[in-house]
Amino acid sequence: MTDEQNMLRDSAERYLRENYEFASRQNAVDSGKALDIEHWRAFSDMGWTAMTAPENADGFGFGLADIVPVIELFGYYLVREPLLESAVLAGGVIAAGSEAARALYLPGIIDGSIIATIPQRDSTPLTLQAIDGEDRLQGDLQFVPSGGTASHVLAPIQHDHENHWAMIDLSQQGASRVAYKTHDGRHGAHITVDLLYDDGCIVLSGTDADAATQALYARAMLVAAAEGVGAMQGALDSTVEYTRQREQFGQSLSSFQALQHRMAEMLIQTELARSLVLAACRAWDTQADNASTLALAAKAKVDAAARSVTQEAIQMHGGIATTNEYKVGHYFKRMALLESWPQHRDALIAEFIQRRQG
Amino acid sequence: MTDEQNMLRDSAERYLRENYEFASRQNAVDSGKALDIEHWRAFSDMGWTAMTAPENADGFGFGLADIVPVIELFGYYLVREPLLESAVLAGGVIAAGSEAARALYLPGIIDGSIIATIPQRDSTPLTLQAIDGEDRLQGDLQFVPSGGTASHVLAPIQHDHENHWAMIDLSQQGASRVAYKTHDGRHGAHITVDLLYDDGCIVLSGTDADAATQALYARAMLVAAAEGVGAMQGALDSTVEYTRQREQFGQSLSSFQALQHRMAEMLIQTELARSLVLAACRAWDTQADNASTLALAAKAKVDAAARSVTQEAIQMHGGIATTNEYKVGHYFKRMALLESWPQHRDALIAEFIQRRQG
Amino acid sequence: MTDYQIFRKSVKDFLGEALTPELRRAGELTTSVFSEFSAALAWQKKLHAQGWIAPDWPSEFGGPGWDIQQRSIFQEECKLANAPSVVMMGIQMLGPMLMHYGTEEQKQYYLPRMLSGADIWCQGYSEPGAGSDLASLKTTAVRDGDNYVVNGTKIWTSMAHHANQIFCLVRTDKAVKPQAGISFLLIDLESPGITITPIVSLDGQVEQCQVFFDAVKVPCANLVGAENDGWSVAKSLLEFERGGHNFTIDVKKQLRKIHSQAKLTPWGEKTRAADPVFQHRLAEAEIDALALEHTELRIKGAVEAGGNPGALSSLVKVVGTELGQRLNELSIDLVGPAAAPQCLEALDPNHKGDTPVPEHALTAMAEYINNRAATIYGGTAEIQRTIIAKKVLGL
Amino acid sequence: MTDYQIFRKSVKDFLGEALTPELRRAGELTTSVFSEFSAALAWQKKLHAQGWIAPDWPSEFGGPGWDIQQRSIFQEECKLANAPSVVMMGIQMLGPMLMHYGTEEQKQYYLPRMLSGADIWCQGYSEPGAGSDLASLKTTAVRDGDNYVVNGTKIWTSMAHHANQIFCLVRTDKAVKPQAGISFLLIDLESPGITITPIVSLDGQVEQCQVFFDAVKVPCANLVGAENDGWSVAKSLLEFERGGHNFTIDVKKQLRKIHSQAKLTPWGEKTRAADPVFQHRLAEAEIDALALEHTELRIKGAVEAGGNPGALSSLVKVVGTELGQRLNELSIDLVGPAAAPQCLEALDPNHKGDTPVPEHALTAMAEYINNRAATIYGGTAEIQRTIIAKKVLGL
Repeated sequence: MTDEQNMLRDSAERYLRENYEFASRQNAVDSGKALDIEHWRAFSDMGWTAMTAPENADGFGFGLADIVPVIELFGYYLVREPLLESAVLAGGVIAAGSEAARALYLPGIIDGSIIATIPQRDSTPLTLQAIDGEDRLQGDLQFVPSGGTASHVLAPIQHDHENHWAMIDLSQQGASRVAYKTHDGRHGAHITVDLLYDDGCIVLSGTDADAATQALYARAMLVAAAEGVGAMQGALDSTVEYTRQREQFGQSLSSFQALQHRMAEMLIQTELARSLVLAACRAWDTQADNASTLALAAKAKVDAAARSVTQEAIQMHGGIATTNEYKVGHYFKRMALLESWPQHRDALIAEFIQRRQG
Repeated sequence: MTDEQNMLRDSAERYLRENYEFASRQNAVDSGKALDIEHWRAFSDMGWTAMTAPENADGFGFGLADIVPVIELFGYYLVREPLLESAVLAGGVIAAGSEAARALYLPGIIDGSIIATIPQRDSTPLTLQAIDGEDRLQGDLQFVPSGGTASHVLAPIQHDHENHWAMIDLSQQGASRVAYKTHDGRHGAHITVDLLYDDGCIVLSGTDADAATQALYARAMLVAAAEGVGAMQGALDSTVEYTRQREQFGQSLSSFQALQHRMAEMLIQTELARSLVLAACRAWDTQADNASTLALAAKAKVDAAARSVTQEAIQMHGGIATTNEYKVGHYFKRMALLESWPQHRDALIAEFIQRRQG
Repeated sequence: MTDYQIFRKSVKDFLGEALTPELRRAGELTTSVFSEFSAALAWQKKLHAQGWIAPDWPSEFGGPGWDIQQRSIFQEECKLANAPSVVMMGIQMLGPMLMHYGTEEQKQYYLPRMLSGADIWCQGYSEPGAGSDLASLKTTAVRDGDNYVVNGTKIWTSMAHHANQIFCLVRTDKAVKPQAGISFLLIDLESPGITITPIVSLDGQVEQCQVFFDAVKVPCANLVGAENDGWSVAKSLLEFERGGHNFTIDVKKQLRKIHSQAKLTPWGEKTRAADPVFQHRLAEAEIDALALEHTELRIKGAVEAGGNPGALSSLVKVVGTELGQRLNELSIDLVGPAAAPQCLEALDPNHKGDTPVPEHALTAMAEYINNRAATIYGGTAEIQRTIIAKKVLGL
Repeated sequence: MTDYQIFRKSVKDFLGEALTPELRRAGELTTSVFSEFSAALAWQKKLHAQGWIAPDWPSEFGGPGWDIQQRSIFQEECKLANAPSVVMMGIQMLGPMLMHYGTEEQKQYYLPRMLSGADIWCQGYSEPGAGSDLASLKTTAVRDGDNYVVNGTKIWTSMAHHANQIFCLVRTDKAVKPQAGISFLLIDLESPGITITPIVSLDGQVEQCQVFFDAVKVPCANLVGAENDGWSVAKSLLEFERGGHNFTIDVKKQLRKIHSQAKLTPWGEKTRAADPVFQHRLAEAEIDALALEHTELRIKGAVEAGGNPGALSSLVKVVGTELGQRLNELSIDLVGPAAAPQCLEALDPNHKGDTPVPEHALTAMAEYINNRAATIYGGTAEIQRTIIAKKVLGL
């Protein structure tokens, strides 16, 4: 790792350790606010919103592999602000967009004034239609993660057999949402769009949009997978620590061999996932031939591993882990949601099968 | 259980314990003979060949559920003579056959002079064709279990869109076989038939044959499943006994909690399988509506459970279990073969899915 | 019709009439062992009026006099009709134990109140730091004239926030070895010195509490069994708890939901019911469900013949709960991203208004989360496997 | 072409020429770690002539001077070209240890003979009753002038029936604590007093033996390291054994076979390659294979950077062997009833004539059976998980 990457990682680790301990995270959740604005400001102050932005746009220009350690920390500390969605995912599409779109949106992404999210991969694109002589942009985006938190949604549009990506400002008239809390302490939303079309929102179009779609969801898989590795590590660390302290029948739980072997298996699964995620991020950064296949594989591996690792963590903690005030169950809930992001885990494997055959 | 059933079970248990200990079974295997004729005589002397034969043909008329304990013993003692194939499976079809066929074959089955086997469920039936003015019965039966041991094979025939079952004497001219040893210490064969047709061999035809086919393979599943339960019990008992004696790092292996929990899981799987097999046999005997579905379920459960139970047994024994002179690995080998009998385990589940939907 | 068919019809008829839409809705929205409390109590009163509230009790104490098969039919029909779950710690756990160990006064006072719902009981066994290891419990009861004075705390007391009574294991002698100095006490939750703190579960709902005892006076007449003999009382109860549940009924209900939901869930151009991968996974679970069902029937048969289920109860507990969790996974596999919203208010049967998410998705995820506890309470899966290893395999 | 591509081509070219059809056939029929012995020896001589028999050795001792990437390419190409496996206990295990602990005389005498195949080595660690627990071994060596006199027995000595040398752990001091009194000896198997009894494995083949020592004289010059210091010598070797294997290559070969076989296996009206259930199961294994591959690369990277794989070797051993076994299951899932025949003779590359069963079925079942040992030898999966728990998790 370069010095810059190390610095980034260390600053993230320090900030989150000191300011994002679980109890304060839960206070923020319980407050009912979608976002802790102080955290959000700190994130952009520390430059996290600029991690993957191009250097010519005042970003660090990091690849995904460079920021895997930071993403893992987001999983480990159960960060609920949609920084990765906004800066890495939506930001990545904008960075590949038109000059105008870059100028319009990248500074906001980087300074944190824009909080962008993206919809599920299989969302129905918005449509553009002439209605009563007006060009209207219309449609629904269902189950948008952090849709209740975001200021903008990066939305797909289909028009005349051509695809586009557009940034929809959710505060404008004609954009509405039904927000709801999600099990991972975030705020999702169904977003409904019915507004007068202004092409200023278009980020990119045509074959560029198609390429961006591919890249966006491959990157979404990789980001979610890296976050999952961090969550698994958190679940494992918590289990090791808890079973060390906790005594039963006069012995520490961690001295029971059956639990030792199961914790070893948790470690094995976490490390396997970590290796694959890192390799898949490198492959993506270097545009390797098998980059898309590896992204699918990495996400699928994390889905499977995280289910078992976080379930095992709860089981080995016992009763305490079934309470909302204890951290470890929240890894389980977060991973239960990430499983379906950006698409269904079983569909992911079906696509892996097709790709590695074709 | 009735007194008669208890007697049968007890006599089987005593005979096998005293005469079928593993070392002598292996001597018989190593001798290269397909069958230990002394055992075979004893089996019929003790009436085992008549267990399920109808009472009006000098049989005991037991249902499958009645003889489950005996079948389990066959699995437990790794009996390699095809008694169940001959007496219960082929015998069952003959008992449902024509008067003539019953008179011709049942006494031989019961007195042991006939050793019958049956082919895989998906075997291509023999055909009947006029060749040079002669009616010739022709075809191949591939991978017939105990085909190298049997004197007869009960074979399906298809002719003029009608199905038949026939007893083919393997010693007659025109019936030939390529026999081979199988991993479970038995002798299988590919059987080739090309002989002048004589309708004396026909056991039953038409709708009777179709019903017999259904019954034959449902019963084959149930018999194999019950044998599997016995094999799992054998693998579990061996593991418990071995880990009790064997010391490592100054403790008996059985005192390690990780192994205790895995042995508990072996027991759980064995008992689940046992309950389902017994229930499925009862359902079959009473012609319950769901009898066929339960037979599929019972076999599928045993396939899955036996794979893991016998693998775990080897793993917990360690090196000794990977030698041919030690018993426990032979349960694993037997179950590896029973998995595909009378049809592929995955096909079984596919059929279960259809049936329980239909 | 056989007698049992006639019986089943009478149960169905009763349910068809007694289960109001509101009660059914409470049943549909039940995502854990417990239904919304007011619905559960309302349903208890209806069952009590019918004489069916305590199927397992002998007639002399107010049971309906059903045989084991009838009880099973009743349970199954209630479940499939989406009747709410009644809070059963009193009737299912304490009741049979009082019949056996209780004084005449205890029986006469408590049993009828249990049936009518006048008393709602919770169970005070676990303590912080002593989950499955009851011998290490620390709550003390010290004799003071005609009273015990109780100090300490109990945790994981389900429904304590709705209950008015608690049965507790307390330490009455510290000098003897851990299991010997424990006694069994009945305590009125309205006694001075008791504080009840609800615990929010992982799914965001409250079912459990921590109960604190600060110099709580309990009449000595509330001792059940002999002083210092609470361990054997509790043990009999634990066995009852393990053997008492019919997991097959839960599992069947889950399977029924999954099948019907699979048919409604789009998958490519078809539905999930036409996806061979999902169907294979589901079929494997169904086959295990059949194995569980026939194992429960085998045990029931043995019990009817006068046997003791013994460690086979542990087997059923492990298999029943772990299979339940596998089915939870199949359920969320059907739901996908729609499982994300929490929307607690929508799980309240009294809630009016829209929710932004299909109800089956809401309940599937809540159940998936809540049901992680199933392999922990009532003796963890690890404890059960240890019991099997020790008692059945003799290790 | 990059340098590595050029290197790969040179390996391919060599294999294309040196691997006769007979040798390839021996590779194809290999169903365990070991190939038929005469083929293995013939192949060793060819590799030796080429200077490629000891890829991991430093050039000064006769290694080819390859970097880690080249060694991996060589291994992979040999495997995929179905080259026979060379008996590697000498070159892979004993050799590096002699370089480190051996005397000048030992190095000069033994190392070249190891390379040429003049000596075939086997490993004498395990004893009956002491598999993974080396500290409890009982074979003794007692000083008698310039010799040790060795008594006892070793078991699971792979290839002892073909070997002429054995390296052994023996007890030289019974008075100290178990691990302290062990020494490391090189013993000529042709010494008087040695008996070698082959052990038939579960698959019917012989790979392992029990070796009995009855007052066997071994020159003191054959001691490696200091007397009573054999434990540290052995430990370094054990680590080498665990870290030394590249499981990804095996796994890739298995996957390649499964894919090609699936296309040839009828399933309903199509082939198994079109069965979504099988494909899903296979894909899950492939994804784990990718995770294993990149974990091995991660470790290799750390080792290249001067690090010690440490307990990560245990991780790779567990995952590599258990995944191998899962792939064995997928293989037999393809074969079905055709897996029943044993036909040992058909697995001998020198066998002529028909066999009643397709070859892939024969090898699939033999491998499935043989490979159960993979999670037992070289430290059981249980030992590896314990190592991970202790050394990585600090439990």
